Amino acid sequence: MLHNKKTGRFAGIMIGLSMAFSSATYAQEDPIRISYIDPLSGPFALAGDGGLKSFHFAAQKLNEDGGILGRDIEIVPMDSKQSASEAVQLVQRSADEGINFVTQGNGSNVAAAIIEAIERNNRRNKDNKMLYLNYAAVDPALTNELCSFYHFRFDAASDIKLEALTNYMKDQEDISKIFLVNMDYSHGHFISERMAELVDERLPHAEIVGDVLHPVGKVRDFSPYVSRIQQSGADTVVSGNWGIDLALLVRAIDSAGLDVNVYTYYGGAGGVPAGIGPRGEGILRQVTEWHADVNVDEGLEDYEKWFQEFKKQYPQFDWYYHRIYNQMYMLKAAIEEVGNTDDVDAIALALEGMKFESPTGTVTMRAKDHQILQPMYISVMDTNAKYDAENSGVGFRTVASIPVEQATVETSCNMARP
Amino acid sequence: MLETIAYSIFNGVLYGTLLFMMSSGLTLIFGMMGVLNFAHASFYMLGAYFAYTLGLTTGFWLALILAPIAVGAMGALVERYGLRRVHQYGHVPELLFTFGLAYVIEELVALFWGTVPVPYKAPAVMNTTAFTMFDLDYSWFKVFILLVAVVMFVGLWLLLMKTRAGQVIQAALSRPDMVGALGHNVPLVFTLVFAFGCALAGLGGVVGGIQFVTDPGMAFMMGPIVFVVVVLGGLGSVPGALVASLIIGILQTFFLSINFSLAETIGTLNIEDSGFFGVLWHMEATRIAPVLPFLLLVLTLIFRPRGIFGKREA
Amino acid sequence: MATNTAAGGINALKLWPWLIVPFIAIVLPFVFDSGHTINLLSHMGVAIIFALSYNMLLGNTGLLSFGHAVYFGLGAFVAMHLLRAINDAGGTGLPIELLPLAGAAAGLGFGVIFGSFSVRRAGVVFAMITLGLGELVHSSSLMFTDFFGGEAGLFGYRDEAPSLLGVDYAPSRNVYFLVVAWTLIAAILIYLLRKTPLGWMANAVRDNPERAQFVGYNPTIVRYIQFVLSACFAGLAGGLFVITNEIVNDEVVGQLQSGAVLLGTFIGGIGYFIGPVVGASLVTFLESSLSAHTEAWVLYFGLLFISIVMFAPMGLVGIVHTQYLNWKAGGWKGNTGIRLYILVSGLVGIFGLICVIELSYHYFRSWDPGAPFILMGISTNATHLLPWLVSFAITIIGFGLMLLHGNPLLKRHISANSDGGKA
Amino acid sequence: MTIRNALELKGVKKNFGRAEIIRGLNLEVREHERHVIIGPNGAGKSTMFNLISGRLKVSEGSIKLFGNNIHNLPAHKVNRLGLSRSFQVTNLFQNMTVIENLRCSLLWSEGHKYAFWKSVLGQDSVTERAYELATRLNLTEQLSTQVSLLTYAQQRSLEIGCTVASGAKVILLDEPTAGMSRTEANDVVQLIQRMTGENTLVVVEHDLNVVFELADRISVLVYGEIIATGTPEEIRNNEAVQEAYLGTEVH
Repeated sequence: MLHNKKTGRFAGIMIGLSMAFSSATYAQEDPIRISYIDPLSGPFALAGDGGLKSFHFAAQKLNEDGGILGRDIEIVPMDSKQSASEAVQLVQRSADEGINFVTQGNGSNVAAAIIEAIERNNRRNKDNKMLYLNYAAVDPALTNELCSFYHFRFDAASDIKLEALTNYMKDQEDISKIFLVNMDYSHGHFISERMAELVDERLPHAEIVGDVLHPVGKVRDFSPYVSRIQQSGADTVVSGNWGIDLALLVRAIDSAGLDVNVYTYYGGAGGVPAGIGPRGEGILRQVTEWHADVNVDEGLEDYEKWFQEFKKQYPQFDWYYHRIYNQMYMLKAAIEEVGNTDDVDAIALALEGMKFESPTGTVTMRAKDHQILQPMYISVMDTNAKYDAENSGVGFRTVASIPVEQATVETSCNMARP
Repeated sequence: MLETIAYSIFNGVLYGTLLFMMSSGLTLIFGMMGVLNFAHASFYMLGAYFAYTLGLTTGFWLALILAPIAVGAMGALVERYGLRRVHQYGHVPELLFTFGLAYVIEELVALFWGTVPVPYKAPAVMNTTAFTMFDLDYSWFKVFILLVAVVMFVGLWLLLMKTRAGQVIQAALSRPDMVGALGHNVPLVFTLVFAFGCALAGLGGVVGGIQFVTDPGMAFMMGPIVFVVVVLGGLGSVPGALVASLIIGILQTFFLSINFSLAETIGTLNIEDSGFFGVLWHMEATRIAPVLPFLLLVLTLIFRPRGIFGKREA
Repeated sequence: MATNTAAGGINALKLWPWLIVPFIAIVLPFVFDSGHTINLLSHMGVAIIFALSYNMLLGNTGLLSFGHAVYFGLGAFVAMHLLRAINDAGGTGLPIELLPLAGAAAGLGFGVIFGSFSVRRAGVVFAMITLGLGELVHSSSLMFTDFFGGEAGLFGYRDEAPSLLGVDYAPSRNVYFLVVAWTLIAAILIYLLRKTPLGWMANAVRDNPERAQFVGYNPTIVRYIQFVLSACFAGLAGGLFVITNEIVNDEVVGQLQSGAVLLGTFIGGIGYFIGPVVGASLVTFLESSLSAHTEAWVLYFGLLFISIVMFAPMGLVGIVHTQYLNWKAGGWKGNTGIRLYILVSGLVGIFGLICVIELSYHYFRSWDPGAPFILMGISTNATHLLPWLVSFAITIIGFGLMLLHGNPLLKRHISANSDGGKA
Repeated sequence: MTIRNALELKGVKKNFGRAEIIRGLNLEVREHERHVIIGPNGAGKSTMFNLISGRLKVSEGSIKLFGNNIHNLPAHKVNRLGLSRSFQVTNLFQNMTVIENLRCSLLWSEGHKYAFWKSVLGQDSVTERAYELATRLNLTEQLSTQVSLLTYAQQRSLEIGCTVASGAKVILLDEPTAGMSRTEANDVVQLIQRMTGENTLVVVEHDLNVVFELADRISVLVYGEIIATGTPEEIRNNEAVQEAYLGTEVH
């Protein structure tokens, strides 16, 4: 399957020109194809690359076990260039090629565009409906105002992450002054607003002493922000930053010698551990549905093997996206329940409300809004962790595990069903 | 407030010196050759990567010297076999050439070193705290950055003022059309100046790569800011570049360090946080800060195209 | 009378592209009927208008802009707000066919405002102002979320709006025909603008602003009007983009968009009317197809652009045109073989270079460089020496023959011929 | 005297930094006359032209064109008030053909301004005048030749043609015969006489044969000041001029 991708890729540029026009018609007994629409070039390529490798690996494992309905799974990589309009075109291309499943994760703006594009396709093109499996876009709107029957989210939405985080924080009496540093777009705006509400409601021993938004990917020197954190006397920082913006923030905090804990969404991925290295030890915390040392903490031998095999195959990356495991197996279960891949409505109905025994516990795809509910973990960067993140010499150690009930938020979704 | 000001000045100077390391090279190249080198920040990036790779075998200190030389050599090659050819077509193709070059260098860096940031770090000894000001630690590395910048500025100044090569460059900066008349091998002078400018950017990269992050995106992020510095300082003026670097560094740091918006300071005056002016009224200084350089760029070009110290217009 | 007939003949000759190209454009969707391809064609149409408007600045007036997407994008946003208002009104209001006019009006308006201080100087100052303005507008697109819809952008539905012609615009093909119509209208208008006093003086100001002053023209005003008109067409393209994409977000005003139009226009050839048409089509096509076949597409793109700048500053159309003129003037006589030889050896060199690049990407980027992969139809192993040697050899032989043997051969041949002619 | 002054310079000064290049210059050019400026190198002749044509700003004093102040106006405004000029170095639209250059030069004076709703080629009066000018310039053979491919002398005459075409009443020519052979220079002088007719002409010239053939009156510029003005005869006999200028050049 990897082989197939290479064949396509190296077919030669000259041939490639003519190939794009030949929207081939595929025979039915071909593999079940899933379009992977994420950035594979440009500044965000790293994130897209990691996700793609994880999907390839999961598909490979599933295929070794006989695939779905005896058919292989093929991941079709499509470069969204992190552009919403490009993604819309790629959805169209997937539809042309008869692909029924689209997966994407980087950027809620791209996710919203894909939902729109798929809704539109399913309305205008009833013979070739599509399903969107979202593995990482966390904007709560996607399962609230914008919720769609054809969209399923396997990652915890931003509001769920904050729910889990504050449920943990409310028992931490030493947290008294919280500073929010977030990126200046809807993701960051949401955290800044929701966190203020949650602190009011739930953390009587704490207050928010600062709240800054900074532009995405443009700040090279975070020390001014650090000075503000220092002046505010904060002991805790909460940040939804990702990638470089998080790495630079934590580095600046460390080099100023500030004694604060930084709670993040994305501390363990997207080049952050590699960018920070051991300097993040004891500072950087994350709230995720999984991290490598959960294997050790919970004695998940089988899953640890899965993890190690992945590492062996892709030494540069880690098995970070536990949700891709959930997503692929739940999709398999749904397709096998329906018995074909064409009846997308039926597959969607099968996924709705599905309960799945994941290595970390039971996860449920909530029928009302297609948001997965799963246990969460709070972890902290630690050099003693068994597994390094991104070969940086530091990994993560569980600080607390949050049961499903404490990682659940009501939804306002009222979706139209076929 | 005093704390904020003192802090802004110190950190602004620190950031400004890094900007200066990059912009001094660009201003020399522009002043002399009229080439606004879009790929200048790419050479800055190459400096960081070279230093990282060399440092693995030679150690940091040797790499500090070797990496800029390597970058300078790259610059010489680019000038000799690329720019010189395009030169005959005029300035716009030159600009476009460097524009394309920036893309290619970024891709090649991502190819050879990967898209993940490389673990390029300062020697352990420089990570220890040098001094503490208002409860914030400053490492020896930050002191080192200042030191490098000072050495660089003094070196440049001596080179331009006290050596014969400097005299030629100075003459060329004020009257580029007259260099030929001085009886110098103009193409060779161009190559050397370009290489030297790139080497300066490379030196900036050696230091900046540690202070920030060494990844293939670093050039793309730094690029436009360097232009701003060069334009604001006055094209071709090294002291101008220094002053502009410091101004931008301090101003930006100050905007980031204060908690300010018109609404908070004056009162909301029942202006809602929507609509063009409403949003502006409620806009916090921290959100404006990163846009500030571009605002300065546009305003400078409208009202004083020659910049602060420039003698001639762009 | 005789001269009149002659002139008429020339006009008919010059008219044929205007008939052939639309004909091909209308036939195309029946040949390639996949929705994606038709969408791609629609995007080409939008890109063509945008590139033509860009060339009104770069090619015609000599103004290098790094922020032309501002007008494209603002036009798109205004058109999108209008479309949403039409959607909200239950599909009543402005007919969808005229929506691009709203974009054009917006482009014009912003062109009037921003142009007033951008065009006072040409050259580097203009380039830098547009760069700064581009950054400012792009940054504010994420601050003023009411208008720009934040990073998620704005959606609208083209099929929930009245149609002047009673067409259902849900299927991509119908939209494509609308795009063709608008592209044709815009292209004709832009073409005609080149023939007016303003168009002539734009060229004059590009070549020699001082001389233009001494025949009575204020170069700033020439640039300004040209800039405003160009912004207007960019806005028109933006309005059309709304219909094809039904989504608009911050990237339409972004630097990548501005860079893409510059790349496309230049690759096609800024000195020719059809240069931007060819360039924009090619870039749009490559961007969507090349990226599906190779990881190295950005590198190929950059290399293509640099080679054009270095070796063919008049662009692809320029290469074809000079060769055509040369051929017509008899310059190919007796050396067609040598020219073919240069072309083939150059292609061999490019082929070898592609092999080297693909090998490198496999070797450096793949998780397992030793895994066999298919290179140009042959299964190879990137950790072995042989494929590298062969690829490098092909590259060196190809380019070597072209530069060290073919080119001098051609030069000798030409100079020998012209000497012979003189003697 | 009913003849009015076409051009009037009063106490014009120009400094570049501390260097004073034009030091209180007074000059009157009468309507319809051909006025030649002579003077040694570095006397400020080109600077004077640049001041009159709006290329440089005047430090002090005033310049009047038919009674209107024109100093410190931008060049295109000066042109619209009726003054045009040629340059020492050929200054044409290099990428255009001969006929295109002529058309461009005619557009403003024919009142087409910045129009973008009419075709240039459709303007018959422009076409007519352009062809007529080309005939008078002896450039009918080269109509669609790109100007960069013309000979030097052809480029110079085209430039004179373009200057005249812009409809100006006062024309400044900066060394129209510089770098030409004797026969070429003679041709140009005839061309100038033929082309300029009723116009007021101000010429900077080095070649004294040309000067005396062309001039109605001559002014002598030395070190930023006019030291004498008069008919060729008067200038020839002026002692101060002989001392300061002619004497040193014509041995």
